[in-house]
Amino acid sequence: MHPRYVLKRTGQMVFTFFATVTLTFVLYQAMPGGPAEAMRAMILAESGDVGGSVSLDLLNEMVEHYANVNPDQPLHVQYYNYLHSLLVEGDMGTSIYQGEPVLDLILQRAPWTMFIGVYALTMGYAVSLFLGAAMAYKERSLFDSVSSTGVILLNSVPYYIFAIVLVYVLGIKYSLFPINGRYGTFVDPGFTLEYMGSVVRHAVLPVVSMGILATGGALTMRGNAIRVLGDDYVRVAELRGLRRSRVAMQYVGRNSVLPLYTQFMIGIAGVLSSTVVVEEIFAYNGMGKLLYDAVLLHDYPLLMGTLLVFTTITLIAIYLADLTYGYIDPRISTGESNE
Amino acid sequence: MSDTDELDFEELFDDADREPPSRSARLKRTLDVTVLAPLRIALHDWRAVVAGGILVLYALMGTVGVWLAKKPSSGDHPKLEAPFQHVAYPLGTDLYGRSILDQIIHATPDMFRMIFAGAIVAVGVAAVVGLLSGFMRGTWVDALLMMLADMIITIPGLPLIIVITAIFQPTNPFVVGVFLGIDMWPGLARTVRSQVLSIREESYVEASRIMGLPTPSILRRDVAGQLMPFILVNAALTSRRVIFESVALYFLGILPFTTYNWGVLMNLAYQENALTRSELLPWLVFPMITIILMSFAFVLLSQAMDAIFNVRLQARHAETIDEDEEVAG
Amino acid sequence: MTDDVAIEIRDLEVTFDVERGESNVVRNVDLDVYREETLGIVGESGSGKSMVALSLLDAIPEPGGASGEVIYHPENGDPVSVLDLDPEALRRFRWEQIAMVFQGAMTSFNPVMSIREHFRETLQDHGYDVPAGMERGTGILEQLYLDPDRVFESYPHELSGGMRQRALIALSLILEPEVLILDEPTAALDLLMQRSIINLLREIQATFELTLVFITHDLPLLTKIADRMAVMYAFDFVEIAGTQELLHHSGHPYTRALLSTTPDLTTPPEEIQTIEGTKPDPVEYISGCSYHPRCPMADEQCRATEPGLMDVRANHEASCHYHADVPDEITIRNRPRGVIDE
Amino acid sequence: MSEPLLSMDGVTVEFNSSGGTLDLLSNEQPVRAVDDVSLDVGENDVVALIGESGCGKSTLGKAAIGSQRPTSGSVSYRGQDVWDARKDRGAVRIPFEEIRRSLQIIHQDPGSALNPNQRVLTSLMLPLKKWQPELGYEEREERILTLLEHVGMSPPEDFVNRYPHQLSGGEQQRVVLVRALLLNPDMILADEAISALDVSLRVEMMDIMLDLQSVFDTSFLFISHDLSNARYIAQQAGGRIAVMYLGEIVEIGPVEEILENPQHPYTKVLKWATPELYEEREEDVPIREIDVPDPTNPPAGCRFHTRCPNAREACRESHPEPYAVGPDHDSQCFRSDESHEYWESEPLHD
Repeated sequence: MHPRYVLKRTGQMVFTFFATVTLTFVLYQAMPGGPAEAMRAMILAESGDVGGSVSLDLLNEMVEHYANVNPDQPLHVQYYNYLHSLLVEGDMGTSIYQGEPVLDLILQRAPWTMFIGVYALTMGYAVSLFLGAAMAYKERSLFDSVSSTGVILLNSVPYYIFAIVLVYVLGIKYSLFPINGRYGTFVDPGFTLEYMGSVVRHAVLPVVSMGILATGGALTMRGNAIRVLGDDYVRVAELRGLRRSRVAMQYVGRNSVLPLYTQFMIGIAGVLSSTVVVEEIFAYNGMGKLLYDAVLLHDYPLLMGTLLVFTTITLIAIYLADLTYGYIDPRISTGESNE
Repeated sequence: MSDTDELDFEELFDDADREPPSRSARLKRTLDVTVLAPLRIALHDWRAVVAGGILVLYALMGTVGVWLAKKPSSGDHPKLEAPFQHVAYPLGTDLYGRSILDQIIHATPDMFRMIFAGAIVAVGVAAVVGLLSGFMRGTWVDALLMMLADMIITIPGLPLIIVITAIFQPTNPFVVGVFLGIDMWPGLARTVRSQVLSIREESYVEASRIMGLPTPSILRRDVAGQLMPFILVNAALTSRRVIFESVALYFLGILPFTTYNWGVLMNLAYQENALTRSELLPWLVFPMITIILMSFAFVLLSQAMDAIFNVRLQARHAETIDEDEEVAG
Repeated sequence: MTDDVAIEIRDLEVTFDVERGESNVVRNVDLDVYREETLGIVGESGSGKSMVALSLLDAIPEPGGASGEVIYHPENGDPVSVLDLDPEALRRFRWEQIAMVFQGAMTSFNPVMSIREHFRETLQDHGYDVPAGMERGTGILEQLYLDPDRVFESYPHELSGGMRQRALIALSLILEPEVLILDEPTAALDLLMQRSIINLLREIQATFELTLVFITHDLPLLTKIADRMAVMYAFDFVEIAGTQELLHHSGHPYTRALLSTTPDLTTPPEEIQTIEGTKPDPVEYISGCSYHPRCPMADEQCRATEPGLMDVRANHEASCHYHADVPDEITIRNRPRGVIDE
Repeated sequence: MSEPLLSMDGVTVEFNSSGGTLDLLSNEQPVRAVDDVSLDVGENDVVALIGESGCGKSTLGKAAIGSQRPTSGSVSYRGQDVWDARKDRGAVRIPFEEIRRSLQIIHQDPGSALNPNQRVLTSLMLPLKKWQPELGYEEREERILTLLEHVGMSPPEDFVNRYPHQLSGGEQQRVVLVRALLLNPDMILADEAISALDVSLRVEMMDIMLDLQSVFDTSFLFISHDLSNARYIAQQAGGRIAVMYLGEIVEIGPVEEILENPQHPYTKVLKWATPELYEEREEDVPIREIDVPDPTNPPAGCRFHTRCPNAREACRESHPEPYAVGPDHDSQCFRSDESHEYWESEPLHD
């Protein structure tokens, strides 16, 4: 791949990261009455000191301790300190409610969210790509029209309603899958078969509910594949007597997946977004639930921290997707992009 | 054609002797091509018919319905009545004795407001940004706008909206809609931009420029005309997303419960463990059906839109255009 | 040229189901392709010439279909009825016996694969020895004035139009087929490149002892490569003859019109003519001779009965009731003064 | 000599190869599509510009009609600098609006030259409405119908209500031609306007253009890669042929001169490449290299030296200037200068 392309993408990623950090800083400042006012009530309530005898200086110190923002200083100094503690010291502030460093809390949860997120994304897209391709190959057949209608229906159901239905049918009615938590209450974490099995069983319903977000891709894939099937190079490949499987994968498949790339990119952010609702429905202790709880408790440092980590994960995922895309489509990295 | 040498520009036209069509015939032709033909396609397309029917139903619900059904409040009716038993509360009542149907009806106008604001913001911003970026390709404006779009694509939408709404606590449905639109425009803007880039390459745009047609006219006829179907399809899909996300926010209890919303009903029912208490189930299920049906209509509408704006179909459905002049290849 | 037939086409019909009814884009075609000759098929776009070519590989795209007989006679071995092959046999038959080169070389290659990969997979899927095949490919590329190392590494979009077209010709020869079909192989190229490719094809044909079927609407170009020409009008052949025979003694009004409408560098411009009328619609059925609506000689017989191919002279057929009168009635006005009918 | 209709003086057009300007990491050299070209087009004149694809003939054409801004050099219409008029610089004698109307274009692909969402009538009405607002609707429609009938689309009433996809390629191209002519332009750039058509339709289309040229007194800048078509249209109109190679006009002259007395080796090669129906085969390709060099990095010296059959050492070292070889006939080759050191230098071998 072209080194200039890699360099350019890396630069973009770093820039976006800085911009997001700045955004969280701006959001702090945008809170009604500024960060100090907004958090003062929280801190006071949390410290049990309802009378308000805490001095202003002490309060400001506490705000800085929790949020890395000292409201007394000029804005640019605040910004510098915020960046410094975040990037140099790796300090994302402290959770007001739990009293622990935000980063520690997130690191405990992040792997679980990644786990269900990655599976939902992979399976959702794998299913929709194959379904879309199959529909294209059988264009205008009964299978095609039934599947198309099915996908349209599925697209009309919000993923959280789908999750609720799954909980009710598979969890409560037939008790096929657990509907609470990340693993069984009486299972000890460790490298045991029992533990792993429990983890997988607990992940099934959240993964499926998030996975249907990707089914919209099936219709796009169908459209792309129908177009590619009409392209000359597919006809020539058939005339060249290539095996059907090769034509299907290397010619039709590869070329109809490529334009889905943007949709896939937005999908990464979308699936991560959906963890907030899905983890709440399944009482799944991941980052999404962490964010949700932080909102309800007005735990701003934790809130900003999770938003930042969510964004960073998406950023890295998109970065990797971008680089691999440049690898599978030679037209991109040599600058022949058709945008 | 040897005698044409003596002809000149004006003579050519002076010689002409033909009867131009009357004003009314022209009006009829314009009406036929621009209004009736798309309408005929829509009526032939089951998706458009079904989607249109459903949306008219919701529109009635949000206008006449609100006027017919009284504003529900606690203790109107007996608690937890089963559905389909009583005309006063056909879908049963909730834990507080409120008619479920009335609550669903009264949530409709605000939902339309959110959809309207969200779709306008998302599609509007996307169209403006995409057009600007596409026409200024390669300049710093283009680079800046696309960088901004890429950044917002990167930030997971729902968490961002949750953080923003948690901080600002909007109650006005229009404002909620605007907030929801924030994370929806970038992807669309990118696609609009690439469409603009390809339209700009078309010779007919260049021809219009060389013929000296004014820029607004080129934008309207050559660019917007091509983009319109695409934008309308996406407006329908955006509407569906606004429904999804706003209901999610109410369902999670993040937005203040100052308005009726189907998500609020779902939240209350779910909090009361409706899944395990069958007498509470209607409270959860009917709002769910309402949401699914409405988004189904929008998805269908987006699909039908493709056909309605297809010029080839329009030509076939216009009465003033000869039908069988399709030339293959 | 020998009388050794490589491909025999009998009663070939190609039909498509379109919205306005069934359209017949090839009607009852009979044609022989001789071994190691270059047969040129000429006709306007939409005349059905590409469909005849595709039928030779049983590759009419959906929703169309070919019926009739296409018999391929390999140099050694039993005749093959192409339209009756089972899918796997057809797959092997394609490219090993008959290969095809299209007009759009840009769109004939998979845009996301390197040229080398195209050669490699073709050899692999036909069970050929890959290293030996690649070696052969290198040789063919060199013969086509291409730098093999550079071309193999390139992706289709990185090559110029002329290079891509030559790379495609090389790819078509990788399995050493006996017959090569070229469907407008040069239409998208500049004249200089067209002419260069024509010359290269002639060399290639000699080296590989190929049978070439060259399809184009460009009559002058075709005369530079074809031994024999078949003129197609309205979904059937109207005249088949050796190239020089056709140029000097054409017996069909359409061929003569085609010859007269082609500008070149020597004919005075005022002698170049246009063909009156428009080309026929594949759905409408024209009774009698399909050319009668445009023909200056048409009479009752032409409107009523279809002429069918009849012998004009030795190895020269034309489907015209008045083929004997045509040379006197319709002069080819743009023929240089020096050339006189024998 | 009277003032030419259109005059290009030292026109150079450069492109950024990547198209973007904000790419800080890029260090690519701009590509010269057209390099220092001067060309005059007179009233009622036909100039056929021929050359291989990528030689810059389209770019030069667009510079001529003021739709592509030259990087340096000037384009003037009846003595008025086109870009001065556009920017309203200096004393503008002819307003840009007037120039805009006078210079029109016909594209290669008629399918993409018409807005697919507009009926033929709408596409033709808009320019007429803009330039002749004094005409009423009926008069405009009447003119359109008359012209359509004149180019052989009858009955025109049937055609005006169709969409472009309901027309054949030849019909689309006629509509495009009519659209340009409705503005009564002084010059039309026909950019490969017939190469997308069937061979049997090309002569017909050229005849229509020639006929209209005499009716409307329009000049044509006819771009083609096909020498026989260029010759057909230019000879009928008593025009000239200009041969372009890698951004330069290497030979220009009256049709008969170019055909019977070609001076530049490239012109001779193009002549060789043009197939003649009744001519015996010439076997060998008279060029040393069949591929055009990369236009982003053209060869030094004479640009044709890498392929030229007559190239010598001198061609690699210095760049030839146009030499007058006859009235109105220039050739940019050392061989036209009998005293040039070319004749003393060593021939180039591969």
